Amino acid sequence: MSAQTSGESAPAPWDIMAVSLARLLRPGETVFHGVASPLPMVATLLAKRLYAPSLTYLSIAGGIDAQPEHLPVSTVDPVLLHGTRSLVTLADLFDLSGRGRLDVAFLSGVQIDGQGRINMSAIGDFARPKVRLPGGAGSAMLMPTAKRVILWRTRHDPRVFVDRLDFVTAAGNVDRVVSPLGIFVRRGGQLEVESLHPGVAPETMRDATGFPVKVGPETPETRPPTAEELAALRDIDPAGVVRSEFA
Amino acid sequence: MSAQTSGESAPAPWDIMAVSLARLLRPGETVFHGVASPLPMVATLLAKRLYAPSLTYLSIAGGIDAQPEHLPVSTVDPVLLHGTRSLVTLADLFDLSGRGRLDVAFLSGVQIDGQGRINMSAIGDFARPKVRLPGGAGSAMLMPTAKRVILWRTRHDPRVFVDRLDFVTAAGNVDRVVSPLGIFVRRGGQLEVESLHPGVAPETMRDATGFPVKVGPETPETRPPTAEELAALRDIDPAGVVRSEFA
Amino acid sequence: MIPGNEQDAGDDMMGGKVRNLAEMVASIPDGSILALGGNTLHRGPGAAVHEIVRQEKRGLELVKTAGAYDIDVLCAAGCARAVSAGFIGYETPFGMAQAYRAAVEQGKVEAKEHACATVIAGLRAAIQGVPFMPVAGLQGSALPAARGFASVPDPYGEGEVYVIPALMPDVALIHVQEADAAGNGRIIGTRFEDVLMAQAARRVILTAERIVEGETFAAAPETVAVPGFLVEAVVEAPGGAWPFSCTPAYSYDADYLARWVRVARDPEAAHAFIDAHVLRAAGVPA
Amino acid sequence: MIPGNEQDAGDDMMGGKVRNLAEMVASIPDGSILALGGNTLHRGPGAAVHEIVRQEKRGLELVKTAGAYDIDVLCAAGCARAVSAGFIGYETPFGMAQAYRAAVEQGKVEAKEHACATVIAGLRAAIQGVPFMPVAGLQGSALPAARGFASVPDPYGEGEVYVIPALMPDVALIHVQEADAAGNGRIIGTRFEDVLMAQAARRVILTAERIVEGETFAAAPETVAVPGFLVEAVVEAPGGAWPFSCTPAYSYDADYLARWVRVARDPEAAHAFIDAHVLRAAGVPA
Repeated sequence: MSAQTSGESAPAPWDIMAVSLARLLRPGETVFHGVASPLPMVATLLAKRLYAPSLTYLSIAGGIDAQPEHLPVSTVDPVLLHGTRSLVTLADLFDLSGRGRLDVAFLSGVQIDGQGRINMSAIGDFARPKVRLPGGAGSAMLMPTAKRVILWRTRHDPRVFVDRLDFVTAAGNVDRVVSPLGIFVRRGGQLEVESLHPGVAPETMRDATGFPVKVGPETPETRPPTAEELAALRDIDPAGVVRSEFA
Repeated sequence: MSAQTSGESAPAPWDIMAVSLARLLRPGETVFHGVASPLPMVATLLAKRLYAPSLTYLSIAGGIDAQPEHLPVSTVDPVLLHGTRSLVTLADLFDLSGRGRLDVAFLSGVQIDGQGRINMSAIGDFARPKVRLPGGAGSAMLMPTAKRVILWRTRHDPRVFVDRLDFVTAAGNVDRVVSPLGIFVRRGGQLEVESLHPGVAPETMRDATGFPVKVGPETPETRPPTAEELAALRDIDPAGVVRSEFA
Repeated sequence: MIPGNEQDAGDDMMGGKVRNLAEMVASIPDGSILALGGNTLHRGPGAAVHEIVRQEKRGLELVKTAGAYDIDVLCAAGCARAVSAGFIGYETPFGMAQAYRAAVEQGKVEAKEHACATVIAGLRAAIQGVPFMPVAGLQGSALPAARGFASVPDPYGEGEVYVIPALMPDVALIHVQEADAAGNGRIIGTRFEDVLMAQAARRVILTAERIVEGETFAAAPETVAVPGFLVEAVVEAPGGAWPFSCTPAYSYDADYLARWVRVARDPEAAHAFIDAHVLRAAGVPA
Repeated sequence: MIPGNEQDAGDDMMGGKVRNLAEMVASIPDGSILALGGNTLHRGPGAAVHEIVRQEKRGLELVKTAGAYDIDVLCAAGCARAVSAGFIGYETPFGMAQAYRAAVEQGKVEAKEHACATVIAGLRAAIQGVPFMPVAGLQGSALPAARGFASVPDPYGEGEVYVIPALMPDVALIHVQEADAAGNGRIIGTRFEDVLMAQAARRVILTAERIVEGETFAAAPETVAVPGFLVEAVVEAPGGAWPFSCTPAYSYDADYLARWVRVARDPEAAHAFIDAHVLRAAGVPA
């Protein structure tokens, strides 16, 4: 199942995901995203605009608090250097995390299990896989060292949210997981449904999730994006780069 | 005993030392000197001018093949960046040596023993020294990793060239030692007198050296600086910066 | 001349490192470990990669933190035996690296998966001349067991830390915006892992958008990322990152990459594509 | 506002890090581990060092690869308990660091001698968040035994390699030519170990010849050695390297250093000198 597309007035899944990710960022934090991360890019710029202007926006593109004139589809694009006053390399960013000074890393997983661990390596056997996946990029190093890891994934079905990973590429300090259906929080080492996005039924979440989840009428609803948030989002990402993740 | 100063026509000890050091450098080599190293600085520039234009001149000042407009007394001086096309840090230079790509490191010792090991740390006990010395700078790392280490010292007496070091600050790939009296070469792990500078008697060398040396009438004489070498030396170091080491 | 010193004509002192691409790629033996500069869609050594395809190199091990078309086309053309990298994939609009994926799934190429940080750690060990480099993290990951990464006890404390073996490329291929004839390479914008690769590799070959007078670098030596004395050869290659981006001159070729990704999983279609766009093409399209 | 997010006035986003020197030095507790930027006679944080003397800090451990007057005067003034460095001495014309030497010989200061490369290794371990860093060399040296540097077996081969424990300064004091109010620091010329210190230290305090508009850095970000987000405070301190050099503005003060070296070994004369030139001086002489 892909993102649900309900009535005209319901927020689009990319909007609710971008806003939900942005709201997780706090003033003063150092925040990092890597390759292929349009939603974290937009969410970080949105948070910096609305909630946390003092956060430090770091990316694999090498900029620090860059102010891109237009948003790239590739989140390594040199357009993410615009306005930067110094350059960092990926090595610098891993070092920052290694020494405990990276507050937030955005990561994703082809498979995500109930502990918030991810598989980005292989479906089937690692050495002779049925499907060779791209690899975990920085995640095996970042997940245990960043203070908070926020996972996002634009598809929510039992093949993504699995009970058992084919391979554990990375595990660690996952704080939240944001999907088109809702938000998980990790408590006691397990993912729990924190909220369901507007219009998502508890059973939709339960059926789409391969690991057991507690969800019911009592589960809170994700607060819908406000007009202010949506306006800022349109201003930051007028071309709708975030939608590229839903192709 | 300090450097001998014989008749007017004899080369000055700084000249013969600078020329002797320069002659040890070969085309294509990567050559490094650190702090407080006027003689190696001048020798490297002289070698690059006369014998080995293709050598790469590296220094703690961070320049690469710098062409200083005037020579500094401090060999970390930013004047040694003049004309450099890129910058290196000390860390880069240690790394270069660590991976076996530094051909020559110039180092010195407050004490030097018959194996070419050096003490730059302490006279007396290391923990509670009679004399606390400056410390070995990069030598403990560079001496075992640089392909060839050339030691120089402007004083040659039994307190410098000792039979037993108070402390072994560094040991390793010493190739030559140049002093005001002559040149040692290291063979089979021991320093041997390779040549005596013009006007230095074998017994002068023997008496000034705290470890046993084989030296006699058969010992070759260091070839005196040529007119061309002296002219180049004057041109490179018109103010006689090398003399500061003989103060 | 001093006895024992060979004649030094000084030809190479400030120049003489400019070579042509075919000659330099010809000097890379089959089976070499190649580090490729740039990251994903950006400032990869496109021209050098295509020349490797044309010269039908075999058995290469490719090293990169995050690769895309470079790794993919070298797998499709049968040049690679192994890939040491943290991530191989196009970014969002282009999806997975299909030729790489197929080659690994069919057992033709070994996926030596790293965390990007462990590629960096391996390069750092090579740079520093030490057998291994400790790296933070990796706890809970199955990668150390799958890849044979050891951990060692901290002699100063209680814990253990993972250590990554030195990773020394035989050759680093790096595309820069400007270089001089002495091999100094200026990178505009992010340097990615290129400086590490240039320090770690036994040999460094630069391709450059343009060869410039080295004097211009003396005014801003901070902008020179790769010092010439580490570089064996410089190749003038305008457009030499294509189909990767090279800021500020050009972006990646989205149209070309989209067409490649569509055919990359089918060997016949991929070979026809390579034949048309790489083998029968001299270099960058007009 | 989102519940759980505190109000963020954004005051410090692009500025607000400019402080005065007395306030920042006052924030450094006795007993701290201090990394001092620069090297020997060059770009040391002279103004900050003098303020430390004026505030009579005690029990500091000083970290540097190669230090000179900074270490010497802090030893003379009784501020230091230990010095972790590879070399402490003036260069040729000024000779040995007499106050440092006397303090060590009298057991007042511990000489934690390093190879310069092991200071770097210790900083690198701190930067990377690992407990130790392997280092090439040291074979045959008595330093590992004297200093307790361990060696560990290579899990991938036969040999052993020395490893240096992480060295994390509490504060790095770094003098730069230009900084902006957000803490970005531009260094002209050689960076020495300053970038490593800025990354390794828990807190970074910059002194700067001048505070400039950060916009000017956006045009040449390669020249900014210390990114602002690592920096806690910036102090405007024209002439703030004195008596060290600060290229291109001024060289080291050879006359001052020569006068200091003459009195440094004699505690009474040294104190009189410090009284005249540091305690009763506001900063840089006109």
